[in-house]
Amino acid sequence: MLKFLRELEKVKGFFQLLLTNKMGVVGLSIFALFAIVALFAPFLHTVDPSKTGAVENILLPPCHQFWLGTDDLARDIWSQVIFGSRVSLVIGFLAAALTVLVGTLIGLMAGFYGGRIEEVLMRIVDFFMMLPMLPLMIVLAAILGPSIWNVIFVVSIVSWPTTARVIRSQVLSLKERAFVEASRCIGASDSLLIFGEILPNVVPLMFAEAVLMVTEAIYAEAVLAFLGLGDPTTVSWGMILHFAFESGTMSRAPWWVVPPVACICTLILGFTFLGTAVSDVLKPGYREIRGL
Amino acid sequence: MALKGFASFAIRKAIAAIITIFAIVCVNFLIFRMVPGDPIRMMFRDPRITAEQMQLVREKFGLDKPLWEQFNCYLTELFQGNLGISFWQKRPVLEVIADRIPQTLLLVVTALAIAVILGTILGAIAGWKTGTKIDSFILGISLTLYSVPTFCMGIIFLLIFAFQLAIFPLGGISTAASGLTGFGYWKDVLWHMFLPAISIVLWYGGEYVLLTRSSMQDASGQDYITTARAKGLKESAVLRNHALRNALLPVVTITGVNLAFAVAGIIEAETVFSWPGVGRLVYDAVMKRDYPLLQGTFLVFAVAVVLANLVVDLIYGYIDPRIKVGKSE
Amino acid sequence: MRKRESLLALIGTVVLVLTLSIPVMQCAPAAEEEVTPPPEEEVTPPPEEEEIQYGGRLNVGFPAEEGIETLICDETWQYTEMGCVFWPLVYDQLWILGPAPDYEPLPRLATSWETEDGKTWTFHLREDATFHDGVPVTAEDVAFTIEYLPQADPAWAYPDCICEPGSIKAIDDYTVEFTLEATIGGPYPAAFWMPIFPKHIWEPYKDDMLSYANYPLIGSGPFKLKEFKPAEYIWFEANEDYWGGRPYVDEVVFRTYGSEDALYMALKSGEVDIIGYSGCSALVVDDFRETENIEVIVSPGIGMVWLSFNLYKDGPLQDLNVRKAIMHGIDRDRMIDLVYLGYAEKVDSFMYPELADHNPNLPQYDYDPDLANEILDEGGYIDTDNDGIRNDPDTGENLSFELIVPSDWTDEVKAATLIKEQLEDIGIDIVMKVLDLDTFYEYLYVPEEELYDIGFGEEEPGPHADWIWEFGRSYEAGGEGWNTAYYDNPDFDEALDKMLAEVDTTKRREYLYEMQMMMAEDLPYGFLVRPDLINPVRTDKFEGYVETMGGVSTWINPWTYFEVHLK
Amino acid sequence: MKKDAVLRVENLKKYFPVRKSLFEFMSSKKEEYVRAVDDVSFSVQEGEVLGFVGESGCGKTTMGRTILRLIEPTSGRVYYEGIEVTSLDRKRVKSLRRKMQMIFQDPHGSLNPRRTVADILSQTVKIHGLANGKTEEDELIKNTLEEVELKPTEEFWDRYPILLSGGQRQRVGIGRVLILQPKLVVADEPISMLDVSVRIGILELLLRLRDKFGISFIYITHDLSTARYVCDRIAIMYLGKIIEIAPTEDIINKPLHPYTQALVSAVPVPDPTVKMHELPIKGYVPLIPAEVFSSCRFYPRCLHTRKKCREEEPPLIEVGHDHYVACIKAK
Repeated sequence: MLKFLRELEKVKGFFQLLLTNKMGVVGLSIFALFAIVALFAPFLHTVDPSKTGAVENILLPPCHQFWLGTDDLARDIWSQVIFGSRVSLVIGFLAAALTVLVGTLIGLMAGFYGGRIEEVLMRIVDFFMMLPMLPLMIVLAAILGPSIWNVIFVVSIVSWPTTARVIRSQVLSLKERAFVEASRCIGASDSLLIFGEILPNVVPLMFAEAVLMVTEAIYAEAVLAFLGLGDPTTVSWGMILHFAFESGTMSRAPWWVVPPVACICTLILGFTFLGTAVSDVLKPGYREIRGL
Repeated sequence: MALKGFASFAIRKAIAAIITIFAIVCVNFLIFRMVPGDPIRMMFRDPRITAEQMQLVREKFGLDKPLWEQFNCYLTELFQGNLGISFWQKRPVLEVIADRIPQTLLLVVTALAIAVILGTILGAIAGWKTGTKIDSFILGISLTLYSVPTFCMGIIFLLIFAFQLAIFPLGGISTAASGLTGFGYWKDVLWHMFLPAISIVLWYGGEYVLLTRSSMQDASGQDYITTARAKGLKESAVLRNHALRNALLPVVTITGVNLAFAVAGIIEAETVFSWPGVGRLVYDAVMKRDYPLLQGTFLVFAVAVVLANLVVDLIYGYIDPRIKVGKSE
Repeated sequence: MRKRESLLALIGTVVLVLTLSIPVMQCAPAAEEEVTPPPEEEVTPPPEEEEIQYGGRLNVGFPAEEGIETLICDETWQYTEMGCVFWPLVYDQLWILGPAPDYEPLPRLATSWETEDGKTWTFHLREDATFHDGVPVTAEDVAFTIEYLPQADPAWAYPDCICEPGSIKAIDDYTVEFTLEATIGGPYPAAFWMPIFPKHIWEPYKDDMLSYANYPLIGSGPFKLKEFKPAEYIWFEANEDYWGGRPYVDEVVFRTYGSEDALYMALKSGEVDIIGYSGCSALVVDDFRETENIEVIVSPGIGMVWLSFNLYKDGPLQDLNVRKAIMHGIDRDRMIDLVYLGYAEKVDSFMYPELADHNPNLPQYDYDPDLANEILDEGGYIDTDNDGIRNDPDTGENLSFELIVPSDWTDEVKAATLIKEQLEDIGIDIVMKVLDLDTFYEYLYVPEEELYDIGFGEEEPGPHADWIWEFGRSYEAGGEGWNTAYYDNPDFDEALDKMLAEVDTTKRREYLYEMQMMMAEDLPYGFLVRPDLINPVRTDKFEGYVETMGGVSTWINPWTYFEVHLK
Repeated sequence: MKKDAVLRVENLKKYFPVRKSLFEFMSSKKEEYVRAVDDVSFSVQEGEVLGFVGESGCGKTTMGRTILRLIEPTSGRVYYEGIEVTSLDRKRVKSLRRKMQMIFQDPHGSLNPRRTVADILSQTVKIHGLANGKTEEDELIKNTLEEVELKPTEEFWDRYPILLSGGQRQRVGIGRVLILQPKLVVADEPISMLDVSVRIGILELLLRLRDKFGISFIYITHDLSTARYVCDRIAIMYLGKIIEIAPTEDIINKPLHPYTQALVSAVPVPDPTVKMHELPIKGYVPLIPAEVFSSCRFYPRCLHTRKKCREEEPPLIEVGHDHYVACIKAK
């Protein structure tokens, strides 16, 4: 663990390590691809994805003008998919950030203070972990109404306990480490101990958790949108699928269905690979096995 | 001493479960009081419902009382097994849910059983041969499958096998009004179950592969495996008698929990294949904003998860004495 | 046009029935003969009886969300597609709407009826009708149903069904009399669209009819329930003992499909013969046209689509000119082309254009963005902050409106997208809010809660369209409920009351013209389109599908099920 | 007593409750404790090095932490230059930290792996506001690094602990303490985890700091031989109690308690046939020492037991100049 932490000193070092892992390479490339696509969406032969087109362009199969064909309002599916990647990535990252933030905070508090605070916090965590995820998300999304912010909120509400639990157990072992006591002995306050001493040491773990949460969030957005709980005015992959499923032309217009499905799966796969790679790299002795 | 230890452990776990269930009940009650809008108005889509009629219904459902009293009432009813009346179906929620449970169990249990068997075998092979080509192949495949949302998988299957090739039915649990009975009927059900089951199997199978693989890796590094190998046992015997046996423990745990979670997790599959189970019921309840039903299904799911966890904990505690000594940190 | 003539024919029939109250249609034992429209009608006349072959199973597909889960007699019998098609097969009504184009009232359980003043009604029942359990249908059953069904659920409480308490009397076994709270004039008798329940089964549940599971389903209609699997299918078989003779098909199966795609695939493969209600999306018409053994029947729609402007809410929408500008800013031709692929027509009133009661002189709000801009400029709605959206001269706020539409109405969601796009061009911002159906109605039905600015409206007035005018009755005149625009015009209320009570057809029409004009001028509702019903039907096994407005199978058209038969 | 003591400890006790299961809780058994530190009293003079020697588990580390209020004592008092430490509130404890410090056993663990050497030292400076401005802070750190012989300082300045050797890390640990200019330092086995080759260097450093800055040390160890090397006085601890305390030479040359005698006899001598760390005593350190509360703690392992040893706990009594023993045999 220590040896690995040594490597993590610099993010660069970590990424170098990640790049020695095949899955890490694949995951990172997939992510980079989508990130570039999302960033440069307006330059990628796209039109306003919500703009309806001419009547004669309804449900066109892929052609020169419409690379992935059109939907039932003659909207360009290529553009929708490109812009949809923004929604998925934004939801993925914001939800992961929020989740990890809340989870880490709770985990830090519970792990560091112990005693009654821990007892209460961990009971809450246990309670949340007992709740069935998808139904809870569905119920909350139904109650809160459709918007991507609600999706982010819902995903975070449902996922933070896992992070809290992981972080807590890490904190439990960290706080027993001598440097924490040494720092306390010097006279460091609790907040300095938590945020100055312990937090930097759970950052890699947070990173690993965040990667996992991104997949969860992308998945959740897609499912909720597909089930009709997304925001129909936001172009997201799940929403494209939802419209395709509702239109009754899925079987006639596979070009409407396949691209969003492919994108959802690829992006989730990318993050799953990345997550597996990160946790592989996190394993103590990884470098030794690899002979690095 | 051993029994006493286990009994104490069991009681502690049971009390924790009861507290959790109670908390779920409370949250469940409160969440549905946060619902925007007037539930009574939602109950009747007709706009001509008068204020008096609404008041009557409100009284009937106890919605005119203060929150605390409503909660009290809710608890009392709950103890009597009454989860309220579905807005949409106008009959007891419990009855509505109970009608759907057998179909869901049929699908889930079948799919999960296949997933466990396939996943464990492949995972064991991958874990045993860590680092080889077979391992990379199995791992790659299962990670990929694990990344494909069930509903995406379902849609693709539906498109290919039901719509394009027309070799599987378009959805549902059986051929409508077939009049089939006995063996013929079950054959028909199996035929309908194939696609939804496969899309669940592929997803959960991936999870089991990953799980078995990693616990297999842990197990194969343990001393007893080395010892067994050193004793000159055949690889296959070591695998079967020692490594696999120990690697299966987490599989058992996760299966118990999955069984409960899967009931919820197959919402996607049931929706895509219009399988008339609890998952589809949740979807319908959402679409129809049938809050009592939604509340009921949610409670049933949550309690199922808690109970499954409890059972798994107890079995685990009984099998593995370390858990008892270790207690809850 | 043909419409006029057929309307005259209809009026003629009604007048005949009302004034003479001669049991004209009671003599023949085979009802099919009686209800057969005159031969000059477009509907294919069924061949002579000896040619018609009995047997076969008609499979009917519905989308899953329109299927019924229970047989309880609640609003699902009216508001779901399967619900409103299934019960007229199992239950007889006193009278039913005849097929197109006359939609005349045809005797069913009642052989004749009479009223002096439009309030007190007497119905004479036929004596040979029995319920599926063999018990004869009597006046007691009718009285029981009329008394208790409207109480059970507001969905059943139409003005022509609400009686004065204690006025319902079974005079003898086959005569029933009741007094309505409201006067019913016009060509149609009271107690429309009401199943007659067997009293001997329902009596214990009379105070809460929604609490009865209604299984086994016992009615007196031409079909009997054979098997019901919630969320899967309803299986009917022909009632051999039906007073009018059994229907031609042996069985009818209503089954549900999880997606539109699945439904269309089922039709293509022959798994179902017709789609139960709303037909298919215009997107797949060509596909079906090319498919062997499938005929695509395009009928004028029964549903009307409009915008409800919330006039309760303070703001620029209260300005008639803004509403006019909005209507001029919407390109309905493009909407019809893009959303409905041409399968729709423009409408300007609650009244179907082909009916004689439709006022042909209503002001038209055609697409004219220049005019719209001009109106808004004149009204002082200028874009003062240069964000592309006009501002309210009084408050300085953006001219931005929330448009609510239910997610279930896929075509209207598309139309809303288009409206948003088009109104942008005249500097009006539309915020689309897509809601689930129940929340949508919950918002729409209480304009005074100000939960929307503009709401989509879609109703099926049907040929017997008196109830639709309640959408304009002011709150002060007791119009709470349907009046989703919060329209408030005492003249309209007066005309409406007069129209309802008027027996004379010409006078009624005058009032109706007046009401339509008022609405068109005041614009509480902005009428948009009437989408066609596209019915692909399989022709390999059956023939004799009956077409009316709204297609081959709707709540006003059980005729297909009565008439369809093997080839 | 002679000079004013820098530190005075009176009847210090630290008991840890034993966790009970639900069943035991319901059967309302009496609370049980592990008596980690049980009624310890002593004092430390200015510039003195007082050694605490005992087997692991005897409570010496707990005692060290309790004195510094890293652990709250169960009862008893600790005075630092006459100020009662045990009743100070948190704020005052912080100011006390400038005067009383600790050096930790594990040089690998006691430095945060995510901080550089300068960062670690500057943290101390910042917490206590020892410097005005960056330059003064850097100056202070530079001096301190030189003081602990991490030279040239630039070479160590930006290094992470992972890139330092064990000895260098321990020097950083000492520097972190030294920068505060403390009066009393508890050194908790500061060399036990270091390579033998660098141990003496650290000990020399400690002694040099004592001489230069007049710092008093409490030197905690399980190894009597290093204690002998640095300590002025040595206290022998057994199961939470001091059983013998005397100037170093007295302990080594004329140990009175049977346990001390055993320890002394185990000090390595240049004879390869004598095994190290093998105490010539029987038995083991009891896990939960409840059974020995009313008797001499060493009783179960003692080779010279008498009946009385079982019946009462012998008090710590002075038997020679500054030489205290808790054994009835020593009278």
